[in-house]
Amino acid sequence: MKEIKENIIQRIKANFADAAEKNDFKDNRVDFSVKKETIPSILFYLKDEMGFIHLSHISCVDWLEEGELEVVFIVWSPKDKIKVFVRTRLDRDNPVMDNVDMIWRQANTYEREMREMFGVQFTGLVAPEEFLLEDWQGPPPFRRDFDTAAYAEKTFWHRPGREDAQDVRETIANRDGEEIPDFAKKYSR
Amino acid sequence: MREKATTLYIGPQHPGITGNMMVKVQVEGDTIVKARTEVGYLHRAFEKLQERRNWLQSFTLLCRFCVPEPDPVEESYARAVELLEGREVPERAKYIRVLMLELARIGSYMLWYGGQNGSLGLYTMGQWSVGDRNYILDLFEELTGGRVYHMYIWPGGVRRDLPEGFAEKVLRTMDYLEKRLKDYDDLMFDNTIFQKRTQGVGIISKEKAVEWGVVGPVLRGSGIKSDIRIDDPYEVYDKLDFIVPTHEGGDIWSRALVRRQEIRQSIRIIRQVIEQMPSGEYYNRIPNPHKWALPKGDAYARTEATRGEVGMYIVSDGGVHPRRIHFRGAAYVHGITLLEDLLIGENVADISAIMNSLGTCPPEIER
Amino acid sequence: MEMIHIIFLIFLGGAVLTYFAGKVSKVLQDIFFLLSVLVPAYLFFANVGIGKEVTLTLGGITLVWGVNHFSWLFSLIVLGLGSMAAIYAIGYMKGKERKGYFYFNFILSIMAMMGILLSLDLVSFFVFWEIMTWSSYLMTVYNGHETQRIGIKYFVFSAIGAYAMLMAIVIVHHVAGSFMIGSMINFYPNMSLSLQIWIPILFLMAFGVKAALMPLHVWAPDAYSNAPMAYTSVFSGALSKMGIYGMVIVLVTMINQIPQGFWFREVIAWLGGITAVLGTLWAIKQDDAKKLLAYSSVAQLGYIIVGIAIGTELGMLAGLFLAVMHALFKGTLFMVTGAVEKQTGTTNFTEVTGLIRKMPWTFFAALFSIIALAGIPPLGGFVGKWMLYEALITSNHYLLVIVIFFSSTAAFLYCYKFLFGFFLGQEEKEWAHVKEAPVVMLVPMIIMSVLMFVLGTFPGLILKPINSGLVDLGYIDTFKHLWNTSIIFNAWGDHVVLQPILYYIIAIFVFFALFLTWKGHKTTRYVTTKDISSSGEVPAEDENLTFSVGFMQPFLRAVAPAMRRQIDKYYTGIADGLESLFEFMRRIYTGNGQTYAVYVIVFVVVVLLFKSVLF
Amino acid sequence: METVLMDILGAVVTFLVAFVVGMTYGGLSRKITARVQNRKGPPWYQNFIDAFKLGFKKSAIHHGVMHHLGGAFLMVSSVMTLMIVPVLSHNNWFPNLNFQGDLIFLLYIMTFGPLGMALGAGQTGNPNSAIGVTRGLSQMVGFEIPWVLALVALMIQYHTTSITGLMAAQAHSGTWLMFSSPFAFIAAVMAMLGMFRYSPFDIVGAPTELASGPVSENGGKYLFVMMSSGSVFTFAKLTLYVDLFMGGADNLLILLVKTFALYLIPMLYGMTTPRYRTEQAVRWFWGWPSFFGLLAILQAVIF
Amino acid sequence: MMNDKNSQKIVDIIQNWARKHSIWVLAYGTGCGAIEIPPTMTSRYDAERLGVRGAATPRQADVLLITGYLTVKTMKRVIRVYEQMQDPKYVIGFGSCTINGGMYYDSYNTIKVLDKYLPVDVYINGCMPRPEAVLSGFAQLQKRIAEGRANGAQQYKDNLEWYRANQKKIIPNWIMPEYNW
Repeated sequence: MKEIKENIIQRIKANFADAAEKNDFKDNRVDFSVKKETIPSILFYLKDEMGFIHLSHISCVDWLEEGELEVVFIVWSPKDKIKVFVRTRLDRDNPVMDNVDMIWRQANTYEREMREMFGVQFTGLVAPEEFLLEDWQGPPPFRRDFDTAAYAEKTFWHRPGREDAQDVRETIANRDGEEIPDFAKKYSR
Repeated sequence: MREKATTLYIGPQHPGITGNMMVKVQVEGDTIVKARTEVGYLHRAFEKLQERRNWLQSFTLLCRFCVPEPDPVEESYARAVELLEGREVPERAKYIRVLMLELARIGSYMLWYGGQNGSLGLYTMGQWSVGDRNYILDLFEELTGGRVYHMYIWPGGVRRDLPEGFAEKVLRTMDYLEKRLKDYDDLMFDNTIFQKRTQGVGIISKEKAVEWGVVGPVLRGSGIKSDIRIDDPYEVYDKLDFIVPTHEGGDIWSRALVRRQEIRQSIRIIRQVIEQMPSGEYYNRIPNPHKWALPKGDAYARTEATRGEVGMYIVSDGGVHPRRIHFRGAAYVHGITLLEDLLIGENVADISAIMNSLGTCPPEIER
Repeated sequence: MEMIHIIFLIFLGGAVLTYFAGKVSKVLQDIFFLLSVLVPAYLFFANVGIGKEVTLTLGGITLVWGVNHFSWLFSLIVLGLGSMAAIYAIGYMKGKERKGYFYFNFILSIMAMMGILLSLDLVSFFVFWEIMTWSSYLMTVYNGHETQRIGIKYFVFSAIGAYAMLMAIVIVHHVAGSFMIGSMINFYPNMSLSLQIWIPILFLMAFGVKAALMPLHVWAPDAYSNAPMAYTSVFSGALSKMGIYGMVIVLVTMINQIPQGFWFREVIAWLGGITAVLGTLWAIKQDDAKKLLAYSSVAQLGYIIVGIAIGTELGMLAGLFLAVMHALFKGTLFMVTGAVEKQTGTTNFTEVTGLIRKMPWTFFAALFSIIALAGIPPLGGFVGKWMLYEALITSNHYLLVIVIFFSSTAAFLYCYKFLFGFFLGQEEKEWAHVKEAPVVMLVPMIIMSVLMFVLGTFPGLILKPINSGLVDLGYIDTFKHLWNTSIIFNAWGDHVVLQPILYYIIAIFVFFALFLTWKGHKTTRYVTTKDISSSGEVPAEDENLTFSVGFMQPFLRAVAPAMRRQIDKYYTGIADGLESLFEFMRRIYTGNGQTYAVYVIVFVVVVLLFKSVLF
Repeated sequence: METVLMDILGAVVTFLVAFVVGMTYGGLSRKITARVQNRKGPPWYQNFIDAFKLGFKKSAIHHGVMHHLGGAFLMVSSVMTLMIVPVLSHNNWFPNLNFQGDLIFLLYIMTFGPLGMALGAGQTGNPNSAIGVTRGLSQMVGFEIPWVLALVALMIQYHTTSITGLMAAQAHSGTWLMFSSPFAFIAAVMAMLGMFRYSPFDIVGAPTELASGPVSENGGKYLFVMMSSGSVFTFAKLTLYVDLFMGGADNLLILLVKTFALYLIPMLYGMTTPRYRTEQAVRWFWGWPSFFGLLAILQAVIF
Repeated sequence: MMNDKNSQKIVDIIQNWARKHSIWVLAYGTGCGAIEIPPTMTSRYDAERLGVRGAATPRQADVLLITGYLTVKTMKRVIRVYEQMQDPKYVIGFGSCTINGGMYYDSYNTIKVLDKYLPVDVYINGCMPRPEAVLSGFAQLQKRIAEGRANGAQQYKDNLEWYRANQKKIIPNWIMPEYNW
């Protein structure tokens, strides 16, 4: 496995000067960081030249403190049994990158979700604007500066009793006129 | 100006839909000319919520990712955390995990039996298989305390050891299921009408399967041998003897056959697991969860579920809360865009059957 | 001056006057038009006695006109439907161009049809036949140049038929020495065998074209759907019956006299059966109401032909009863289509939808006609269908009955499609402005609907003249043996008693209708068709929720092999062949009258020269 | 006046018997299905409760007059069928319309309801309903062919088109028609599978495909009337089959035994089969069932 | 002689008895609780013996089963479906998330308290409620129907404005047909 990993790293380094590798993982994993402009070409290369035909995952991580969004592509080669992480960083205020759904069709779905949840704009992405949310008016909700608890507190009704951990059984039993046996009362806080 | 083609809303409130999602199809006659899926009816923002919980608390949310079969998700998460932290897992725990996963696989396929046949109007099959599935849920209940949500496979091993006599019970259940599977075959696979309805419908060719990144039984139903248990073995799958069934054809029928054979393989695996299971520790204890911080870094672990590859990508910034947990649902790729593509040219009558054969599970798409 | 002459004079004069009255006043034109259809109709039924003959000698040829019971029955169809269509046409033509042209040809058509029915000699028969062809051709091309090709198709077919008839007439005159139809019939058994076969075939070619019998039906759907709807109801309802009229005379009075006649009748019956099936299947496929009804007409004429071709008393009764019913319901349906076209501007099912609340009376007429067309009790269509089946079963046509039944059941598909396409489905905003058709158009439709209803329970009203006509043709009296005022029998003595059935149906319907209305009437409410259970979604405004494209696709897919083999190959093969023939014909029909005259002379000379070789 | 009252009484009693028996059969069908599916199942009278519940629904909606009256059209069809079919073979039952219509009439009055119902479904504007209707009508064209073939075979064998005539012929010859013309019986039973709309021919409603198709907009009293009509129709059709092929029945008990035996055929077959697609169903009817129908005609012509 | 009130009472008892024993549940898997519905309906638990049965469309259904959390997007559809149901109609809130948000108490996309938006007749506690709990919920509903206390629909009708205001607060783009009887 080690030779295969070395081989992959060498080929990538030879072709993509800006690829910074990381290879200290115990499992079958190789990691590259590249500039966002390189993403389509490196993915094309991985898929067409090196047999990484399966796109396993695309994820986005919000590094709020560093003002950056990190997009991670995880690809898998059934031949070499190696997974390769390709990551890039985007400016958090203007996260724009190239669309890669012509390389893998399923990337389309991931990109739609990222666009909605993180506000990452993919140039040339053809898909309806809304994906999971409907009529959403707030900021992209998966960014770390969006406080979901506060939003929920503000928007929705909350049943009182949650904060003092009151037993709802009591409320319901009272409404239905049921007797709560004594032994049961002992357990309700 | 109105369009000529008729709009049909298949879902969200529709008996033929697999869960809470919507396929808006436009039909001419009863042939679909355009299809658009809409998801998000089940979006609860798990991953956002998990960022507010600590590493163990976020675990309770995990099993809600995909209700028919929550264990592979737990497994992925547990392994991702272990990978990131470098935590060792006892050998016995690995076997128990495999047992758990395979039981879950059978249970999920039993539910699929119901869905697939219900979509074609063979309700008896659903009644039988979903009824028999309760025996598997009973095993889960005895082992974990929960029928549906187990929260059993967790970082460092499993939550508790097998109870007394559990192995025998499992074997007994497996014997019963094997007997029942024959009945299922008689009712379903030997049925000419079932064959007529499923053969040649919803075809995913090999090239298309690769192009769209299809995984799991759907991919194997298109004739491509691909299974993470073999390709990227985890736990003790490399020590077990089983085969990965594939079928050429790529239609509903092939996918059904693949699933059918996988149940048999799962039963085989379970028998081997019980035979080979070593004694010893089952849990490598984690520290106080409230102070349990993972090292900075990320990890990705994936597991073969009944719908294909489910993966868990976790990112830690070195704190007690996850920086990001991102779940890769198996149906994420074929449940949305591929379905849109696949439905074109098909009959209205087959929408539900095709969806069921893809194993689309909306909650894991929307999370 | 005999009454029949006066009638024809009124027709002719009325036509000319109507044409020129348009230059003076539109209203005057309408009035003239109505008068010149209705007055002769009144005069005919009031003053013309059955059995009377009148003669007119023109240029050495004596034209003999008269009416018997049989032609009286058809006159009833022609003048009845003609009057209704005339009233309807006033409303339909309002605001349209070339009214004079339309009225002129309309009156001429009616006149020609009456002429055909009243002619007792072959010369006037042929002359009126040609006038009918011409006037209907001119109507077919009413809509302008695009329809020219369709018109030519129709005309070529008619011309083939007409020349065949002309040839037969010449031959008959040659061998029988007289132009009288009666003498032709009397002389027929004495002819040579080849003539016995050829003369009916030649006549049947002419009649088959008008009756849209299977290989000759190609023109019908296009011509029916392109003529103005007010005329198409006459075209399909009455004009096609001229073919039936001729066929009855040929089949019954001539062929029945020779032993080979059995085969003739079988072949014609099967042709009729196949016509019915193909017409039905093609009607199901149509997305345009006019086309649908046109193919449906072809199919319905198939039933009628089957009925008269099998030739038993019950078969004749069935065929002629269906002919009357067809005039009623198909006339109404074309009127309905015309009304919808007038109000919405289109007759395409994929565009029009949900008019039921806009045009309730039109819907009512359409509903009754459709129920009658489908042959469902208690409307008149059922009586005809019942008699047809019983006639087929009792005369041992077991397979034909299946063919007919298939066609008749499959007819439900297009029946439903017609009603659904226009009146049911979503109510769309784009048709919100549509109003009910004008009264003058509604009245004829309603009258005819009521007639269909009455005939469904009291078919005796119309079976009586049919019976008299059949007695004239040499059949035995079937009163009380095959029909009563409201009881119909078959040859085995089984019967349907229509009157109590009607009462039961009305009672049950009213009871449950009242139950549905009365029960919880306070909390029952009307909701618009937008508020449907669309799986929880709220459909956007521009979504089309009406199922209109490819309506009967599952069925069509099931019959696709049959459609492909039989229709695509043979039918369009024939049609394609005919297309090239039209091109050839177009070159022949130069439009120059002298050329035509030369053709006719050449034709006659050829026939006369080679008659001994040919026959 | 007396006869009119007797007629009304007869009609009402026959209707009630048909209603009760049809509903019970429906309930029994659910019970038996449940037993096959390893369940306890609802009580046998569950269908009555369901029907009454629907009748007791407080509110209802309709989309227009045709939709409103769809149930009445359906009822005309089912009750008229019931009135035409002799319930018991001897005259100790109300004659209703037994001698006033024949088989051809019956064929047509049976199609009255579906068409009226289809109109009602059409007016709802629900595309599912319209698709369901096209499926139903297509299927009807499918199963009518073997059904008519079988009936024509019977008619030409005994030279009568009336039900009473056929019953008399059976009584006269002493054998049931299902034995003397077995092919006709086979074809008719195969057509019956389609008529009863159990699986695999439940393509009209098909919940997983069309969300119940034509009835998808009907609730409350409208569904109640439809359910009642279905029950009455079930009984009427079964009685018709018994009259035609099993020599009728002398008393109600025998009738129940015979009809239930017949009813088991589509029910049990339906439990073990998925649903056909429409064109497959139509073609199925034009395959073996029609072949048996043709054999029946051949038999009738030759013997 | 019975007076009107007594006869009305008897009619009510019969009606409620029929309603109680025939519960048609709308087939709408709104949340993850839908996973326990198939077992409830099938052989081991067999809800059909209580008269519980699935209905394909809201027009025919009696009970709207809210199987778990409702996201805002689903909420809109659920309201529409509920308003298309015919009186008398009942709502069963299923799982803790319908009662107080459950484990999604801080999610920005799910509602926390169902009875602020729809009138709930019976709540079934648990995450996830077992089939036995579901059956007991149905039994509870039956009890309430028999006693005539399951009048959520009436409550909804009477307080429509209040419910409507709550609904509109969370659903920004309100394009639904108005509920007008």
